[in-house]
Amino acid sequence: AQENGTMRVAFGDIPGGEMVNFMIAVARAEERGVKVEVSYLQSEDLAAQAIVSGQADIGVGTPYALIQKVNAPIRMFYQLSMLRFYPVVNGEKYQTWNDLQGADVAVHGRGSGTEAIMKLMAKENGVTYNSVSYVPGSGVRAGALLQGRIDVSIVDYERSRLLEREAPGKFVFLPLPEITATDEALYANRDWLETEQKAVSILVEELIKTWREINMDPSAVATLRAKYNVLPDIEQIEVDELVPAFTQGVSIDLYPSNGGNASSVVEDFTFFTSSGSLDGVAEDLEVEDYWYLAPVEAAVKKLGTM
Amino acid sequence: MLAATSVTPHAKGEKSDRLFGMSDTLFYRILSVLIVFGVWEIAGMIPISIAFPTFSSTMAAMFEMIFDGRLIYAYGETLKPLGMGVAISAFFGVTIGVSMGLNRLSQWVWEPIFVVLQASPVAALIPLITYAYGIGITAKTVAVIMLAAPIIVLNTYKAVRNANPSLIQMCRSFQGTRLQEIWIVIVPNAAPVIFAGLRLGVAAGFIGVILAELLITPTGIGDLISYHRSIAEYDYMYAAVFTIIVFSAVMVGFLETVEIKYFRPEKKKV
Amino acid sequence: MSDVATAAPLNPASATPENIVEVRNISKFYGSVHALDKINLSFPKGQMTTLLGPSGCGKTTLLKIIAGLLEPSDGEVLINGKVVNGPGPERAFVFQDFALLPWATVLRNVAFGMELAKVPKAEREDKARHYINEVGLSGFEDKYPHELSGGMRQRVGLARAMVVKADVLLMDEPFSAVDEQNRRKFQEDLLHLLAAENKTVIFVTHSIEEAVYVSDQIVLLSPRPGQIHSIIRPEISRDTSPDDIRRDKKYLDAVENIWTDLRKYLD
Amino acid sequence: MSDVATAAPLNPASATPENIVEVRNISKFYGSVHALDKINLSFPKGQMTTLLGPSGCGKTTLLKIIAGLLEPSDGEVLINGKVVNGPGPERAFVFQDFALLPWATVLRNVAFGMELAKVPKAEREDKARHYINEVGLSGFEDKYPHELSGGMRQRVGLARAMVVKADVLLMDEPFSAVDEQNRRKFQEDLLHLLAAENKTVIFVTHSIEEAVYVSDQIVLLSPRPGQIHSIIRPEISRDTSPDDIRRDKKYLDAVENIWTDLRKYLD
Amino acid sequence: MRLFGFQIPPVFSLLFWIALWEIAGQYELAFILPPFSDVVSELFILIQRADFQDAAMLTFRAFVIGMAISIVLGIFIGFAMGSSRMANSVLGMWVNIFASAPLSSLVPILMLLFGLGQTTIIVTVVLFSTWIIALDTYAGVNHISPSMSEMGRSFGATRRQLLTKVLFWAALPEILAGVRMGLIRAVKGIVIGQLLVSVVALGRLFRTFSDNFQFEQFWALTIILFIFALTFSSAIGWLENKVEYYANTRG
Ligand SMILES: Nc1ncnc2c1ncn2[C@@H]1O[C@H](COP(=O)(O)OP(=O)(O)OP(=O)(O)O)[C@@H](O)[C@H]1O
Ligand SMILES: Nc1ncnc2c1ncn2[C@@H]1O[C@H](COP(=O)(O)OP(=O)(O)OP(=O)(O)O)[C@@H](O)[C@H]1O
Ligand SMILES: [Mg+2]
Ligand SMILES: [Mg+2]
Repeated sequence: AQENGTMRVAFGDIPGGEMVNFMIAVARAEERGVKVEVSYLQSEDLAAQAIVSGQADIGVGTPYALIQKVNAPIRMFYQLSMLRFYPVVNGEKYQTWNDLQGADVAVHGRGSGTEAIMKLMAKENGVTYNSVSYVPGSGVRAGALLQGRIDVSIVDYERSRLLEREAPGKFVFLPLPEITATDEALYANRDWLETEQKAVSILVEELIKTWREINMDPSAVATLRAKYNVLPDIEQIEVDELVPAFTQGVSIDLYPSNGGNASSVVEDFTFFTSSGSLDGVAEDLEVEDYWYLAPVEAAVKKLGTM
Repeated sequence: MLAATSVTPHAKGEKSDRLFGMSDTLFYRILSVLIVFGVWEIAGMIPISIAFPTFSSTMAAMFEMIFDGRLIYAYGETLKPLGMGVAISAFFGVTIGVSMGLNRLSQWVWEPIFVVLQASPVAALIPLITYAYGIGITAKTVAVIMLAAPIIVLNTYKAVRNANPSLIQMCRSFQGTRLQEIWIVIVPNAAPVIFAGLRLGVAAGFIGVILAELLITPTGIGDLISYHRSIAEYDYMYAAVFTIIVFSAVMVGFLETVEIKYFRPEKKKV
Repeated sequence: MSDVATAAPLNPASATPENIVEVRNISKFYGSVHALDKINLSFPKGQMTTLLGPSGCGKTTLLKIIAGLLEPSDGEVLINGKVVNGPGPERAFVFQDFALLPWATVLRNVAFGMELAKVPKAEREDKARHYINEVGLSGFEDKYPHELSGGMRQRVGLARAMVVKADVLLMDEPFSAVDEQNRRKFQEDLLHLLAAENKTVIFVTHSIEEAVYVSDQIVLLSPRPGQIHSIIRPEISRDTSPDDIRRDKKYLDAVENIWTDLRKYLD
Repeated sequence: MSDVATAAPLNPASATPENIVEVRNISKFYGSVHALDKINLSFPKGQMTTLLGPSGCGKTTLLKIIAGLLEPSDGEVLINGKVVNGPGPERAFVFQDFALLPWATVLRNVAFGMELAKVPKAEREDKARHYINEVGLSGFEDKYPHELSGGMRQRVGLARAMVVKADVLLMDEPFSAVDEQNRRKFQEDLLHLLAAENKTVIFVTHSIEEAVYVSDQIVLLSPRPGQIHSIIRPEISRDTSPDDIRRDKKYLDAVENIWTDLRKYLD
Repeated sequence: MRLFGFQIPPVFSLLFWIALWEIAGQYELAFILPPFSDVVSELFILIQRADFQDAAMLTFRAFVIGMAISIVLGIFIGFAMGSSRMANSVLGMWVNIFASAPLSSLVPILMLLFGLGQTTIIVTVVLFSTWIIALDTYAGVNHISPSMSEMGRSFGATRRQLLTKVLFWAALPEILAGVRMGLIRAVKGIVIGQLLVSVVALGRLFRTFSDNFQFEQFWALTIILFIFALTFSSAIGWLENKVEYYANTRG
């Protein structure tokens, strides 16, 4: 294949089943001549640091706060997944949001959507937590909940079902208002996005195609993984869970089909300002200060909106 | 019956010169510090990376954090598990170490396990601690103990084992009891090495607590590091890391002073 | 050579009252190393006996067995006619490497035996001061061992042994870490000091001159396994000046005889 | 006491051919410590000179200045009438602590000076074997220093110094780490060995007997800052047996005189 | 330790601990402690995994390079400190600070300066091990009796000969002790670095195993690291003993 540029992707988490869809798109982009190097760092903020310092090109996450604070010209450019999370507490200790005064809370990562949700709900219910700890991975948090190591956390849909299955009645899921916001997006240096236009547009196109394929038929994730030999080393337990997990994800619209647009960004502004992750009023924030939508707009134009 | 004159100790080394009103070694030390900080400042100004702040902004951030109380609060948080862990390791470590030095059975049971723990990267086990001790202060204390205890035990053991045999025989020749032998001769004789072990233990425990704060739950100084990293305030992050290095150097020096003050009066005059 | 009695231990079995220390049939093995072989010896009360012999012949071993610091493999040690096992208040040891507590002042070091015996502080320091003065170290009470020269340190070791009023002083090469000139001075001082105290002294040395100069009785040991080669009583009059002693024919004869005996063991 | 010449350096200025080493007006300061003060000395060719004095008087310092291992603060050293700075092949040093390479065999240690001078291996080992034999160590060529006794180690040190054929041997208390009996033997052997080689020897010791026994000329130094107190030539005939020398009146007188001089400096 | 008149070597106490572990595992006394036998069988599976082998090779290569650099650098600094008062007071200050400082806190910064590749691991190794090698080398040089170098000089040794034929060998026992400690520290440093930053797969494996409650694999990985550290340090310990044998006559 011809040379279409290089990109270095830094994840803030260890490779696992939930990355399979992304890695399929990467594999397809590689077929089209984009060289991709992936590294997995210990935490999201380390990955962000790697992007800021130029050690990697593309990061995964929602670095709104980071972009607002630092003058580094970081921009998000692709919406990977929506914020669909379920706050859960140990029923023996807590029942409602109001009980959480002084509780110890575990969320995914610093500045993550999970933290934003828990902060927002604390604000709305007038409670303050004793501490917030960062335990990456819904699976890990669910495990810790089952082990009784933590009492308050927030997990994804798949794990919320798991908790009900493993310990029926033990956990209470707290109510949440309707939230439409990005959970994870791809971001990169703006200059880099402009110079590596070709590679970026190939990646974005393949992402959209893959996402759509999976949304049509979640079991495709298994066949595609086999076809492209994606993440061959992940543990067998995760492989077994792959199709059920994606089926559940698709059922709650976890994977946007169009990769984000101006109006989804405005929804993000509303949510992240009210949670306190972003300073200021949502109306005053400019889309182009946070997102670089050109590649995704071009791709959607080419592939058609869904 | 003897006209006694005091003995002059052999003064070693070349004569020392003076530069700008201070001893030349002090002058060159300060110069080397200035060079290091200067290089840091310049590297930050180029900058070699957006995530690499200058020395001056790091210092500004540090003083800001000192004066608004954040650093002091953070150290308060960090020192809790560290202090507890070191105290526990010191107490049990010295006890086990002394018993290993005095008793063959105790030595047989403990020595290999502590040698293994000392030579291996126990830090790898820190993520497991959460499963056994949760995410609170207990887990962090355990992390400190895991890293600090082996070195304290082994140093104490070696110190007791190598206690000067002629001092022990001297004590026995004056019909000292076994207890007197241990407390008046063996332990003070071993004190410098035991203290060296404690110093190393504190340094290792410090690593333990910071790892725990970065890996288990961010509190104290580890929280300052990861928080400021997450919002890309790298000067604050560097300031936090910088204080760790300074703090540990100060602490080790402090322990040395305590040791000399209370356990080895003869060194005071040197 | 009338004064050199060859071999045959003195009063091998009878525990006559004048022999304060008796060693009966002592043997010692270190694992498979045979250090001492059936040693029988008597040490007359109030006299100075020297153990002399080539390196490694078991002098230190014998002395420590008498001190009760080592267990003999066979045989027994009698003090005042009674069998003893282990150290006792009748014996005090002066160590080759001084064995001073580096973290204690001269005063505390000298009083250390009494500290172990729980003698009240004021009393033991009083006594210690007396002997510190006797060995010529007054003014150094508050110094630490590392501030003293080798000779001065050994004086501290000597004072510490004297102050507990033991009848028997055991000294293992007490001067070997002291330089020659101080050693010579120390020998003279030691004789002077002991003259007033009526102590029994058992002394290990490598120096033939030293042995002949200070001893009433010299025990020559043969190489490993240590056995008694001969016992020599120089019978030098100690009333004359040190220099006259060193010119005394008996002194010179004894030195020459011992040297003739010992030089064949050298490597 | 006819043989004791008091003070006044021998031939202070003239570099007569028979004085192989001359020391002129040497002073040495260690920082503010004044170790040596205006030393003038001559060392006659083929003779043995001993430096004697209380501890710390600067004997080692003086010897190392002659060896070129230390810079004097003032003054100069002449070898065969020429001023030297630094070590040279005419001088070889024997060290108090032997300074053997613990990782090298006796053979390599003895040949070490030639190894540094890049003498071919076969040649230097040949020469080394000769001197190993001379000092009585044949059979020990392949042993390591730690397998030898102190006396044997110093013989290795001596052989290493002899093998480089230097005219002047400098020895700093070569016997102080050797036990008394071996030391006595070694002294006798040394005299015997040197008799055949016509070496000039400068020797530091603390032992008055040793100094008188081995030396043609004894330089007594006074305490710090080291100055020449007196120079003594015992003039003992060395043709008689060692034991006769030790009974010689000249020998005994010299020892007594020196002791009278030195004991006032002791602590 | 003797029992019924038999000498029981110290390593056997490890077997005793392992037996305790096996029992605790079999009776499921602690869920983080699976039976030792399961861990061992998992160990053999683990070492055949491709991702483990890749990570191990990468880490090992970086480790060897890093150690080589820090040995050279440490010995150089140690000799500099031992031969000049000025170097001693200036370098000594830095070496002492770095030798006792909690350097793990610097690891995230290293990643920033040296990237996400092998370089960072090499730098980590160098950073963790150089100082102790320097300190021990310095102690070794200081320990050499001055008469050793005077001996060399009196035989007309050049500076170079003095260093290569005398001083280096005389300080070798301490240098080796320093290398052994540096090595242990470097292994610890790599593991800590991996845990904090996880640039290569080793740290990733640790995370995966502990996140998925795969404690058999977790312990197997830990034991592999332990064995690695112990093997290396005892290999150097053996060398050290050989050298001690020549050197044990020194005062
Ligand atoms: N703890 C020990 N274990 C094994 N062998 C020993 C021990 N102590 C001494 N020996 C051996 O026993 C013999 C006698 O030793 P000892 O120390 O009594 O000799 P010594 O006459 O005092 O020698 P020196 O004159 O060198 O002091 C020596 O050969 C020595 O090697
Ligand atoms: N490197 C040094 N720095 C400072 N002072 C020194 C140094 N070397 C020696 N001195 C001092 O210089 C004086 C002479 O020392 P030197 O070693 O020459 O004496 P010495 O006569 O050989 O003593 P000894 O009989 O104890 O061997 C001593 O007072 C000593 O303290
Ligand atoms: Mg002995
Ligand atoms: Mg000297």
